[in-house]
Amino acid sequence: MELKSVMNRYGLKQKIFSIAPLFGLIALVVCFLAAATAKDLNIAYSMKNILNQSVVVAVIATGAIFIYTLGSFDISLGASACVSALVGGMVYNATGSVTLMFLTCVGVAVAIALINSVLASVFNLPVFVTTVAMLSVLNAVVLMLININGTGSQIAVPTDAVAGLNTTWFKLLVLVLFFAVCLFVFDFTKIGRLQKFLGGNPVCAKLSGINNKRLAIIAFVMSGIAVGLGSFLSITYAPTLTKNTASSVGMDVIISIVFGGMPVSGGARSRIYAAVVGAFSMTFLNQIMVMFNLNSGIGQMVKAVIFLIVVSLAMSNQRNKEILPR
Amino acid sequence: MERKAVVEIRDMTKNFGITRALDRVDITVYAGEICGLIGENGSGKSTATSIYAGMQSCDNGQMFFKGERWQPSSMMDALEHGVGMIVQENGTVPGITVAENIFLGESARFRKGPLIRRTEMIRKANEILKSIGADHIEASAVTASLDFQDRKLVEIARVMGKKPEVLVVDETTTALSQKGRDIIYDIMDKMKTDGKTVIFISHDLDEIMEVCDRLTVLRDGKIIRTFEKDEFDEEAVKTSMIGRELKGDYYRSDYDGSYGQEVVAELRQANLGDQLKNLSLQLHKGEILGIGGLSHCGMHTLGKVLFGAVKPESGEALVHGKPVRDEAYAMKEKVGYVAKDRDVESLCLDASIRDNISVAGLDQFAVSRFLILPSKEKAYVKQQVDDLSIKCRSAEQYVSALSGGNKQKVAFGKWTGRGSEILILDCPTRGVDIGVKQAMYQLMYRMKKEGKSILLISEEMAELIGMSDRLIVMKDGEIKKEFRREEKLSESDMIRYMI
Amino acid sequence: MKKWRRLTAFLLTAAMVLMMACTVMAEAPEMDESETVKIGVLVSDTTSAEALAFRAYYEEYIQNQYNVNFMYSDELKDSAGEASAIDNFIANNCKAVISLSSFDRPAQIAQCSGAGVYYAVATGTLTDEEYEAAKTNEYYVGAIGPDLMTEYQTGYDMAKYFLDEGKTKFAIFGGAIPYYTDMHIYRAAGMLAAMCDVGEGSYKDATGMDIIGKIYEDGAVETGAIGNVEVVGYVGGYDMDDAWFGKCGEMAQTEGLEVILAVGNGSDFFGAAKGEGVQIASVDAYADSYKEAMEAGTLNYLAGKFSASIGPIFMATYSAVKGYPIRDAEGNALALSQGYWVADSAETFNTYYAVDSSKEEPAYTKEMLDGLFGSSYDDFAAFVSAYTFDEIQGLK
Amino acid sequence: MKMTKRLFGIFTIPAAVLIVVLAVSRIQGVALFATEGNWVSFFRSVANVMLVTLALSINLNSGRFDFSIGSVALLSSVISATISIQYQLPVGIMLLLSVVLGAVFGFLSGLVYVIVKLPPIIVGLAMALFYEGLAFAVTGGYGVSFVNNTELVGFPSVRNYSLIIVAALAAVILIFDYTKFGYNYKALLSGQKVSVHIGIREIPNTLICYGIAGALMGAQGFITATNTGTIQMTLNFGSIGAMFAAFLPMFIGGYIGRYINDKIGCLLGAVSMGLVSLAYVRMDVDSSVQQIISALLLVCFLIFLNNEQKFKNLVKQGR
Repeated sequence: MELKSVMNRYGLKQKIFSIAPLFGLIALVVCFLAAATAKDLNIAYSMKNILNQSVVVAVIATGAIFIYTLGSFDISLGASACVSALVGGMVYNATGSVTLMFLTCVGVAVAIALINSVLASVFNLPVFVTTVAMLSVLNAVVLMLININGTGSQIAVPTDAVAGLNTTWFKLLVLVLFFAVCLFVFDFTKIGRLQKFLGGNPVCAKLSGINNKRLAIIAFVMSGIAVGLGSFLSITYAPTLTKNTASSVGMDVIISIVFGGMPVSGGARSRIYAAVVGAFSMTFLNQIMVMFNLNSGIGQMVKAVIFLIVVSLAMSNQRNKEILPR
Repeated sequence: MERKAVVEIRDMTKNFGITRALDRVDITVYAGEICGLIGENGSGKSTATSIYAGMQSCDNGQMFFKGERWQPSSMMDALEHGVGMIVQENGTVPGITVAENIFLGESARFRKGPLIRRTEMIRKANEILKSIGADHIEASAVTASLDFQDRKLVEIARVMGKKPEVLVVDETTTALSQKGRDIIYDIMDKMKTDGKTVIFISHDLDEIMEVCDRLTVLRDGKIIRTFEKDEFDEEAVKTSMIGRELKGDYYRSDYDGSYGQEVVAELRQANLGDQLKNLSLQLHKGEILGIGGLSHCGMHTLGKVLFGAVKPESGEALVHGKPVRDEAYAMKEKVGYVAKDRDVESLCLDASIRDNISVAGLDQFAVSRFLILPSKEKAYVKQQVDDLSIKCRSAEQYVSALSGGNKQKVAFGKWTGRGSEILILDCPTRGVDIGVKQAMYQLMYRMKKEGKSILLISEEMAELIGMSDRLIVMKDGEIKKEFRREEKLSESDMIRYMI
Repeated sequence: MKKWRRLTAFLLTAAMVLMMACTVMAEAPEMDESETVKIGVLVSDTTSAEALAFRAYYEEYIQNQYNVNFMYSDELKDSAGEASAIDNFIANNCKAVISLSSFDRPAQIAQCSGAGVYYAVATGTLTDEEYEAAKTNEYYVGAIGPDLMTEYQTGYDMAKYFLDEGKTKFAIFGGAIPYYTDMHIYRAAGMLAAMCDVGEGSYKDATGMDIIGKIYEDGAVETGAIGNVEVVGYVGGYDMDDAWFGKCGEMAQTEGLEVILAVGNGSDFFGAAKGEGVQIASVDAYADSYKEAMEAGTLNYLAGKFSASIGPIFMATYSAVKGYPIRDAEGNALALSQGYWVADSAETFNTYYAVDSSKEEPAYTKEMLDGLFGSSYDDFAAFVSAYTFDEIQGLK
Repeated sequence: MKMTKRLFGIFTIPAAVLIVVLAVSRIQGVALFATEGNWVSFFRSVANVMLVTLALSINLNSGRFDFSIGSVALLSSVISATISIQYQLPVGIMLLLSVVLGAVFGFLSGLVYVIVKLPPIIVGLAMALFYEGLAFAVTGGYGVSFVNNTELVGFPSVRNYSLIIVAALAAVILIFDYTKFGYNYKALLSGQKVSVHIGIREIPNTLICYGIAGALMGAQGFITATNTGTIQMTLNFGSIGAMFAAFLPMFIGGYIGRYINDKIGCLLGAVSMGLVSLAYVRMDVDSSVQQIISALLLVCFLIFLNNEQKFKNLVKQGR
């Protein structure tokens, strides 16, 4: 009898820790609201602002979860978003069609993702290092695109063309729809299930008849779609594109995913909502920093500390006491 | 004659999370004896000895060594003071040399100034290898290049180099050839005659009764009974191990040995390095085909080749007459494969029971083989959990929290659930307690009766003899002998062809 | 609909300006300092000497003199960063935004005016088209800074200075030319134009302002002879990897090189590596590191922005926030050019530096700026155009 | 192993790179080592790449991916330069300071890792943010400049860089191959669990690893700083870029390490990279072209490494 109650409690504990990042987000929201009241903030505007600042990372990170679930790591996402946006912008300027621009963004991003995954799976390369190489290729491509374009340092889509899409509702719609699709694929289809299993134990997955190459390619395609959507959203938000467009996205995605409680080793503990939770948590944290007008250096130090604390809490039930994690 | 107590464990308690691994255990071992510890998996025998040998600490209780309080801080510390242990799993580090393994963690012994003298270390290591009769191993070789048995010998050398007063041998002999076993038996004998102490852990009743002077049985973390040499009795020991009399059959009771005509799976002149040499065999419908041999005779590879997980260099693996392209194809042809290395190859430990069982069965319950409906999945998984009586809190529990036997049941559930017609079972009862073993043997038998085919690869000769319709003995990638099922078949008949 | 709105805006502005003109005539503008005004500052490169000097002037001088509170953006890398930062300012109830970031100025203006926040450009200018579109926007305060022609002239003057000394072998550091940063291209073009004039040659068959187009075509500067002077080396970009540092080192040590002309960061990248007798000229700010470089002779010529140069645009913004926008007769926003302080010796540098870095008595003091509050466009323009060191000191 | 096969394995890659680079520069009509400056910049990139490669591989070999090494270099050089300028210290002391501070910050990264017990990649990210922020805060964002400090900027020379290369290499070889720490390190590397059970203490060993990696990065930060005499600030993970350049030499080093001490492999990997860098300089290769060439080299070498057996089989069949 006693044992049973202990077991129940143990099961419960496991659950509570697994949603610690959600508590982290809630805590940040509370802190934000408290500070906002004290600092006389325009809260309504702020909410819109927070969505604006989270949505691109949230979308891309949600797609990237598929890669992370496999225990892989893609560092070229930001550069890929930049290339997609630039090509998309050029296509708009050539054709004047927003639809074509949208399709181009997604197409280019998916193509890049496919190259990454095919390279990695055909030649059995470690994914992370492949994406490091891809990162430097994409950076070069960005410089070349800007060169080809010949209009100076930027590729600008007319603001009027995309202003209609730069609205809260459109962004929410894209985020919610894409999240729903990912949630469905991740938790309710064979694809997501097998990916989680593959990430958890590739050897066993192979011996369970799972085709790791195909799943890796699907994961990359999902992330490619996300990058395409993200780059389209960033065009609508800031239609003047430069070599630095989306440059911080790559690292923001990694940080958000981890902040949202996703284990870096992937596997069965992967959660599709980690990306959204993490992206919004990071934005709320940033907003709190902004309100206190911290020196960038100190602000970044505070961010690092909070990041570590939240992630340690989230993962405190997964730790091996005996040996250090690798 | 007054016996001198060397090892004393008093009132030892150890918990792993919610599991009580040891419950107020008292053990005393004397000088000049070989004391056996026996019990089912998870009974606590390895836990108790590993605490004594400094591998982990206990929550409660006291230990004494030659009458003095004994609190080793690590295995190295324990070994330094005279207590050495040869562990069950692989206890060597692959990426370094044999000499470095022998002096693992004590390179400082060869320090001259701040630097380590490598040649001196190698010379000393070779000396030790020679002293235990393993001079075929070169101390400067990289350990990963040795086979399993030699790696075990390196481990033994590491312990024996320290000339311990107490030696703990934990299920070491199972995977060794006669030569390896002889080396260990010699060492144990020598220690005994020198008035030192040996604790021998095994699940092999015959072996343990042969070797030991005294025998202590553990069950569920408690000491059940200690048998003196003159009290040794197989049935009595077995009964105290499982706490009840085994009802019904353990293995199958018939000696019929018949099976269908139809060949469901076969290997044709398969070659793969030194693992398979022009090997052909056929598995028939309704047959339990046993394959035995030493750990590295190639039988484990054979299982993988038949499942399509490993490609032979030449020759082919066929199921229902068609070549097996890969695992997915094999599964489509209703082949299932339970791997030897359960925690790595059969299961994803960091996933739930549900995940593990349903991963191979998605094509069974997923709508259009794609869409997973939680209700359907739940029902599918529950069916397997119930059928195999897997003991768990819920199907959401992580597999890592289960006992060895229950883990293996999950691995079975993966394949039985999807109605596999051909099962390749590689060491299916390894590290599984007697109760579960019995259940599995009965399950295999039932499946045979249902017309399913089973390839039973095992290092345990008793179960091969007990279960197989046909029994093949392999050595060095070749088939050395084929036995038909008969009552008189004994382990020594097999061993002759294995070694 | 849109036209309608624009027209109304225009009419309203015009009416307001008229009214304003009337009130100005009627009574002197009054500075009501009862309420703290929050002003957001957009900075793209937060770590440059220039940006840090500007920040120090605002935070350590202006903020102590007026009831204002400056809010700084983080480092900005693209127009999305600008948009986010402005959103942050708006959410934090900033009344105005002063921008030192130039990825997408029209978008910045649109975003600010949409939220009813004043917007001003410091240390830069709008292009003609951009200005046309924004000049009557009620919330657009204006721009004060070196326009591109000033940049061109700065480069020209810099090269001319050395050419007049008889130097003939030059190397050019192109900074952000590979990324098509306009001001760097104009500065480099100015340098080359001076060489064409003095050396009596041409750069890729072009002279004068035509050189600008040539640089845009290549995204780089080509080395080679220009009449009887020669560009012996060129490096662009900020790759900061081994190969790039190798190129920098090699350029600084080119056989026969006399002068390195840098569009920015001159002594930073070349000071340590330069060969015997090589002089360095650069465009930047009056910062500590340049003081040392000047004194040590590592840097020989600096066209530098002075930190107080962003004082007038603050006052124009502050004035607008307080209800006294500074507009010309047609109601147009400010568009004023402002140049650099040029130091060619440690002595002049130190004189400039002492004033520039002072937090008690900076180049533009409160007294001087107060005079601009609610002033006329012309007075304001006259004040800004007298930007040289001597002129400013003369005002004191 | 036969001596010829060994020598072949050791020198194929650097020799091939040298030949290709020489051939290309001959075609282009430029001499690779035309001036003293070319030698200096070659030795600088060798030293730079070797230090980062060693620092990265020390932890990566043990499965610990540390993103913070770049920020350790930044922070330690910022502080050592500030102190050296303030007290007008000789350049040797500044180097020593950088190395010691690097070791301290590396050690601290490691300490956080062993305390929070999170995957190293996460800890590395957090520490990178933290150190970048700290360096920024310490200098008020201005960075450090000592262009005119002839003592400090007089450091770059073939002799000095060679001294650093030799000293660093000798130190790591000694520490990793001839000390108790080194023996335990190797044991933990390929048999973590077994080694811990035996009683090798993993935490101190890990801390020392982080400390050594930090010390190497301190030296690297020093080289970067004394090269130009300025240290530029960076935020938002700007410091991790340095690490990516170390992947290719690390893989090359690993390959060469089969035939000779792996640390010497790292040196030869760095030499190969130094040659490529110098070729970029001498032939004035555009930076986007550089990036693509480097990426292709990385991918091609990886493809070779991961499919070596297949290549060997192909060669065999070809015969």
